Amino acid sequence: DPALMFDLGGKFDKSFNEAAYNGAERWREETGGSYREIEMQAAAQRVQFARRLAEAGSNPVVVMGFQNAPTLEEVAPDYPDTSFVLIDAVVDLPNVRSVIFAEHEGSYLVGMLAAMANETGTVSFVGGMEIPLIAAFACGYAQGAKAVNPDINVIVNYTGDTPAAWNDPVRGGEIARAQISQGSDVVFAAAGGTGLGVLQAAEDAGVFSIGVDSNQNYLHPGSVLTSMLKLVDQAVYDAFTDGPGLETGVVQMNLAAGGVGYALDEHNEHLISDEMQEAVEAAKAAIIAGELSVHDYREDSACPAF
Amino acid sequence: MSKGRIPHWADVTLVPLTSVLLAFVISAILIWAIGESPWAAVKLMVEGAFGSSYGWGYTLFYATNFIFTGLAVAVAFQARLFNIGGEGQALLGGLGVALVCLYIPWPHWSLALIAASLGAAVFGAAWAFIPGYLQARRGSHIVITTIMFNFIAASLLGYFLVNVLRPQGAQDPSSPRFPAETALPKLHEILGVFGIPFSTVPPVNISLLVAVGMCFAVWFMLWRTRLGYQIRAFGESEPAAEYAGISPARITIYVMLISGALAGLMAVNSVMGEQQRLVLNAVEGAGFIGIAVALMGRNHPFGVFLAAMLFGFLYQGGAELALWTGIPRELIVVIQALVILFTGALDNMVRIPIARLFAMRGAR
Amino acid sequence: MRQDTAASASYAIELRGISKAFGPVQANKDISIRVRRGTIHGIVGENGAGKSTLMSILYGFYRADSGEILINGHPTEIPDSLAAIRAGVGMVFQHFKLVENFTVLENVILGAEAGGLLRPSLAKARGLLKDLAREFELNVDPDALIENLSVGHQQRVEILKALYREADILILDEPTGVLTPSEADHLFRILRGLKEQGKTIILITHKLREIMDVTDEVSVMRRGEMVATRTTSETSPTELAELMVGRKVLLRVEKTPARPGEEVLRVDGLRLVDAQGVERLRSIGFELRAGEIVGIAGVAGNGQSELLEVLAGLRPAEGQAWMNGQPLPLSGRDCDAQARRARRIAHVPEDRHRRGLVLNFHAWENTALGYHHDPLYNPHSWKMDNAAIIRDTQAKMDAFDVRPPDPHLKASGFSGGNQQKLVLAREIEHAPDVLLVGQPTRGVDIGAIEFIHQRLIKLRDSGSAILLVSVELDEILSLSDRIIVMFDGKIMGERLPDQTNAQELGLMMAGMA
Amino acid sequence: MDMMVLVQVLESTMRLATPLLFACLAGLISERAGVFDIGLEGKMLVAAFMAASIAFVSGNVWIGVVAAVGVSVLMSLMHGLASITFRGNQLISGVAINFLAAGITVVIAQNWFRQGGRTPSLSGNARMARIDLPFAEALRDVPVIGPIYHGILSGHALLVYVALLCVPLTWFMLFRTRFGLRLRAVGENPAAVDTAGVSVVGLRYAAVAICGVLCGLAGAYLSTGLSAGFVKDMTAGRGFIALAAMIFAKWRPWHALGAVFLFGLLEAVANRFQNIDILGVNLPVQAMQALPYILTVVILAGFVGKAIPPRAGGAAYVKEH
Ligand SMILES: Nc1ncnc2c1ncn2[C@@H]1O[C@H](COP(=O)(O)OP(=O)(O)OP(=O)(O)O)[C@@H](O)[C@H]1O
Ligand SMILES: Nc1ncnc2c1ncn2[C@@H]1O[C@H](COP(=O)(O)OP(=O)(O)OP(=O)(O)O)[C@@H](O)[C@H]1O
Ligand SMILES: [Mg+2]
Ligand SMILES: [Mg+2]
Repeated sequence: DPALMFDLGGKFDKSFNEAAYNGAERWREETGGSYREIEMQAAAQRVQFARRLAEAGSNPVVVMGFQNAPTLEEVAPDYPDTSFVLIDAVVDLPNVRSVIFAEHEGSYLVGMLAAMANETGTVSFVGGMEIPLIAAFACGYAQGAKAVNPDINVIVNYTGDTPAAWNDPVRGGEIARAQISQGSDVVFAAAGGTGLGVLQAAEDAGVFSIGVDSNQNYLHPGSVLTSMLKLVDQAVYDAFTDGPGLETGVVQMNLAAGGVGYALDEHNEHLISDEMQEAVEAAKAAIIAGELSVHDYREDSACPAF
Repeated sequence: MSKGRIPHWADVTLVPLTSVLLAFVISAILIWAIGESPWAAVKLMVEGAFGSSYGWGYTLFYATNFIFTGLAVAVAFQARLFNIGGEGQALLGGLGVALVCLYIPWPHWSLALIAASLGAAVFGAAWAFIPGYLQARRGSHIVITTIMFNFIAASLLGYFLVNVLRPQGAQDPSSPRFPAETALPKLHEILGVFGIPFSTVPPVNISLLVAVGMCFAVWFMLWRTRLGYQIRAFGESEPAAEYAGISPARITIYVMLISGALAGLMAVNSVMGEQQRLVLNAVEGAGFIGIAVALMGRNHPFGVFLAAMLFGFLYQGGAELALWTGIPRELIVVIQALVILFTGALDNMVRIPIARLFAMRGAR
Repeated sequence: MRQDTAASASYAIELRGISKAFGPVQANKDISIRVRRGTIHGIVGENGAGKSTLMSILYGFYRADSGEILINGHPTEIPDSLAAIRAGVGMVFQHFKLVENFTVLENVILGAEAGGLLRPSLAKARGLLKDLAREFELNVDPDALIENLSVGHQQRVEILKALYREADILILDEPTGVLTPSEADHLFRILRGLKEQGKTIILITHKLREIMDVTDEVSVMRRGEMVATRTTSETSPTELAELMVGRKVLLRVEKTPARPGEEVLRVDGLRLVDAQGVERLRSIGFELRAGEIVGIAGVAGNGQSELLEVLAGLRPAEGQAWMNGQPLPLSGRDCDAQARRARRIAHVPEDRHRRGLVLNFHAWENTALGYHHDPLYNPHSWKMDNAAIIRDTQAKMDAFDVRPPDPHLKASGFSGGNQQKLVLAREIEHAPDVLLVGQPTRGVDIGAIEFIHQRLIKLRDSGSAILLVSVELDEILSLSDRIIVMFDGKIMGERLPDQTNAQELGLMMAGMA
Repeated sequence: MDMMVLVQVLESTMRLATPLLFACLAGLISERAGVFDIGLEGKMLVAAFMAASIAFVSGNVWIGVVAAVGVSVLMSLMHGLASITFRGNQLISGVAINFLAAGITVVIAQNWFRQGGRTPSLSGNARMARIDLPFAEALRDVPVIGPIYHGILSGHALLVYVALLCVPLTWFMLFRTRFGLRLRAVGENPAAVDTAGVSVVGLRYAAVAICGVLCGLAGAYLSTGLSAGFVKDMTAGRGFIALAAMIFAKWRPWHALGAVFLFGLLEAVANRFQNIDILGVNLPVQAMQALPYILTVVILAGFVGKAIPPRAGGAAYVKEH
């Protein structure tokens, strides 16, 4: 059986880990198979659980989160017959598949949509914590927005520095309100459970919000402009489907691979006009074709859009 | 109210054991309520934590963290100072360890251990010094200031990890891996010297011995040295301490320095012994667990040791539980809460009937 | 049965076979006592004899393990203080049960408010209090905070509390322990007045003079038992003392004339201003010679306590001082209790519970209090040699007849007298050049008083200088070789004990001289 | 600073201060009676969960509020059982309650709603409606009064005004009623209360229960007023901040109002001004995030003297050993 090991945020973080969970559940429903899953309580359990899963014969073992790169560097060589899948970071070992996402590209697209829906000249971003991953969201978003409207003002705020930053919808809501009062009419949240407060605040204020990771359009139909999709669920689903002995190496989940994108469904189709969609699709094609390159903050810790 | 006296042995064994039992009975009901087998769960926990050297290794590893943070709270409490800042002090201790390990080349782990311990202690102590100083000189309530310093420490560490220590281009807000020379010997290597086999997997390492040593050191300091005497006298009665010529301000600052240093030392185990690099939120709430550990250990170093072992057991047993059953990790938090409640706060609920039993037996 | 009740009817209180144990301590053993209505009944006994416990049972503060309580002839259950109050019993505890940061009025009405809102209750109480105050000469400012009142006034508040609740039976536990002689006289006038109104009063005291002065009957307790009850007019202090202690007691201090030697301590222009800006000490100057006891007399609150604290290094002051000819700093870095001990100044503080002892420490740990730097206890300067301290404590306990002589007992486990002996043993046995003593026999039974007085004189005779602060004029008169009287932070004058008397000192203490 | 910004920051302050105010008054009343309570956080969390789930199920936020208060009082009584009846350690009991709340809310939420330890999002009557104060619209454009009344004061959920009302009520209860007198006395010297014939245990339980009610309101406001649903650990340390505010306020109701407004203001300012250039140097985000806490320490050290807690606080009342 395959196994899924969540990162510290826990299975139900409303974004990253939960997407993985959804992917695994989808696999189970479709195949009727069973899988093992485990949530950590402490960082010391990373190695412990990875080992235990391998020892228990789970294969493949899907491990969530960039913080687990050192975990697999340590554990994977000891279990050459087990396939490991690492989501969000790269480990160069023969039995590890590393899945990385081009969050900046997806964010670029939703940034464009934000700028096109924007009327006030200001859009904004709420991140959980100022870490490179989240900064990459912010940077891609700003690039996309500025591509549409070079004069647009992009406000970027973060919730905090403690783990509570990912689970504080109250604060998220207040930050969103502060941004809205500064003129923002599209708020993009990449902050786990905190984001729920952001989306709520946007709806209450009658402005747009943008969800993250999973498709969150359904949460506040008519207010959530779109969601920046990061198809972690797909990556997990694929890994489970590929089964033991899956192909290893680096899997780039970028726009080209359909690993990131923006959500368009019945909840927001009336919000995205045809022109908007055309513009975004054009950009998407350009990015896939390599004609347009979105800068990844993680490469040099700098963002050209600011 | 006619109360018999409980023999000492019963007070230190029967009462806590019955309390733990009660906590587990209620936990079992909860486990049953969510549709799992309580008996299997208990077996899993106990076997997982104590059934193998592997389990022992993890139990001891977690216990090591809690010994440090528990001692930190306990020492401060001896002076009636409620140091809630263990979390922040341990975070800073991690920074100290990281700086020592990353920026100074060490030929051998033993030297690195000594230097990193010093680094951790100094950084932790420095972080505790400010609240201590403010309490001593300005009367600023230590509970508030240490809470605030936890938040400030998190921000400071966030800044250091994202902007200073993180290698260029790395995705992870963490320091680079420490040089291999700073890797601490694990327990199996130490036991191996004596020919005792032990699982190579768990991260339990020589810091455990440092922690046990600290229990003795703290005990010795409190009950065998002049400083300890002054700390305890100050804690019991400030006017009496003043009468004895013990300066409240000075003792407050000394105690907070010691407390912060102990909390900081936790990083030697988690950052240097286990992670081998400094990551975000390296303390993971151990600072807060330290409060429960100290209180349950009645602020005595040996009590702290036992309470830390109990929490080590709950962590490791809980991990096994989460691994092999569908019991969510939050339920393990609930079990921890029940253990804290019954052994720490509701102990009289058990003690009074037991005392009555003894009185009845005595009367017969 | 009926006859029994009839016979009991003339008794306000009858206790039958009361027993009470605190863990292993049998505080009261099968105690029976009868108190006639409208009389003042004294209870005497050594520290720890069980007097307070017995009264607390009567007041419903503790519950007896067995026994029966009859009030006005009726068997009465007293499970809590509310029941006692309902039965007309009021009690003034040895340690007052007042809320320190409440006003007098608030303390008086607490638990006996007139309604849900405070304002009407307070207004009503204010009126009643005024009447009570007039009737019984119990003047206190109803709006003063308790913590700002002298102990004498706090006690009045306690009495007012009982009267406000219309108590018919008033228990006073060691009421004069903390009072000045004139306050005590005042209290007795009040008690006599209450008695004339038909109230019954139980008075616990260690002072046989008070028993002889005001009581009608007196009961003696020893080690948890009731050993005798006497009609006061038919007994004598000597008999009572013997009944209490179980042996003959010297009621007078025997001492030889002092042979003062060199001057050891000299202070000049001492001035102390407290945090509120009030001048507590005004240009105090005196000297102390080796081998003499100088007594400081004064009504509590006139600066004696502050003087002791300043000399002991517990608070900084202005002025100059010399110890053995060398300047003694009164403020700044080197002015703390430790520095004073280093200059061979020892201090027996007025409040043994607050300052003199760490109640939660073992006896042996308390022996090191303030002397934790003593090389005897510190073999390596930073280590403490606990074994040496325990040995030393044992020796001190034996020398001072501390009971029980167990160094491992917590300080809180000793009776008041024995706690005081612990403190004295610690300070005296270091043979200081100067001993500062505050209220050495407060709340201490006569056996222990005798012992403590003898020890102080022995210390004097061995060449130490003693500065004695006491509100007991008797004590000052019988121990001192010279007497300094303080009033309002000033020295009113100096007298020799055999050339003065209580009346003259009393006038000086009142600021009239 | 521009007037609009000021109004917005202060309006945000009103919202952020409200849960703190409830919790702070809760702790204040409990500690005034001599029962320390570091379990404010846990009680708020349980209440937040209960409010959201019952509001969702019933579709009526006020039923949720009642349920929140109920469960929070239950937790309080547990604290009372441990620390009053069984004379256990009050701090440990509080710590245990915090752990218990963190775990049990998620366990139950997951078993109930299967949405990952969250409650479903609330909408309509399951959320607290905003209330426009009378004449708010009319006064809107009046200078000074308009921005204050319309901009800052009006348009909050009912509980915001309840919280504000609780300040004078608490003050009145503590300092103007018989109950308050006894309550304060039992925190200062329980023996005085006992010998006055009043039940120490009864008073302390009453105080602890009131504390539960207020914590319940705090939690309910968090999940149904400020946000629209429960998320695990959503109290995010507010119970501890409330505790800090209580000490800051030296256990006095009006000062508590000031203290929570200060904390709320600092948070609102930090939320609003995260990117500040000082002399051309862009302060790191972390510096701005730490600023409220740093300022708290500075204010505490600089302007607030020593805080003396109720004298009998933290200890069970024991007559005999
Ligand atoms: N060599 C040492 N090793 C360990 N601890 C020591 C050593 N020397 C002193 N200490 C401790 O450090 C504290 C400060 O030393 P110092 O000798 O100044 O004590 P102190 O004068 O008693 O302090 P205080 O004036 O506060 O009472 C002492 O309480 C002592 O117990
Ligand atoms: N609350 C208590 N818990 C345990 N032991 C107590 C308690 N109160 C009194 N005792 C013990 O009971 C005995 C009688 O004490 P009690 O206070 O009645 O004596 P007393 O005659 O009033 O003494 P004193 O003259 O010092 O006031 C003593 O041994 C004392 O230590
Ligand atoms: Mg007594
Ligand atoms: Mg010194």
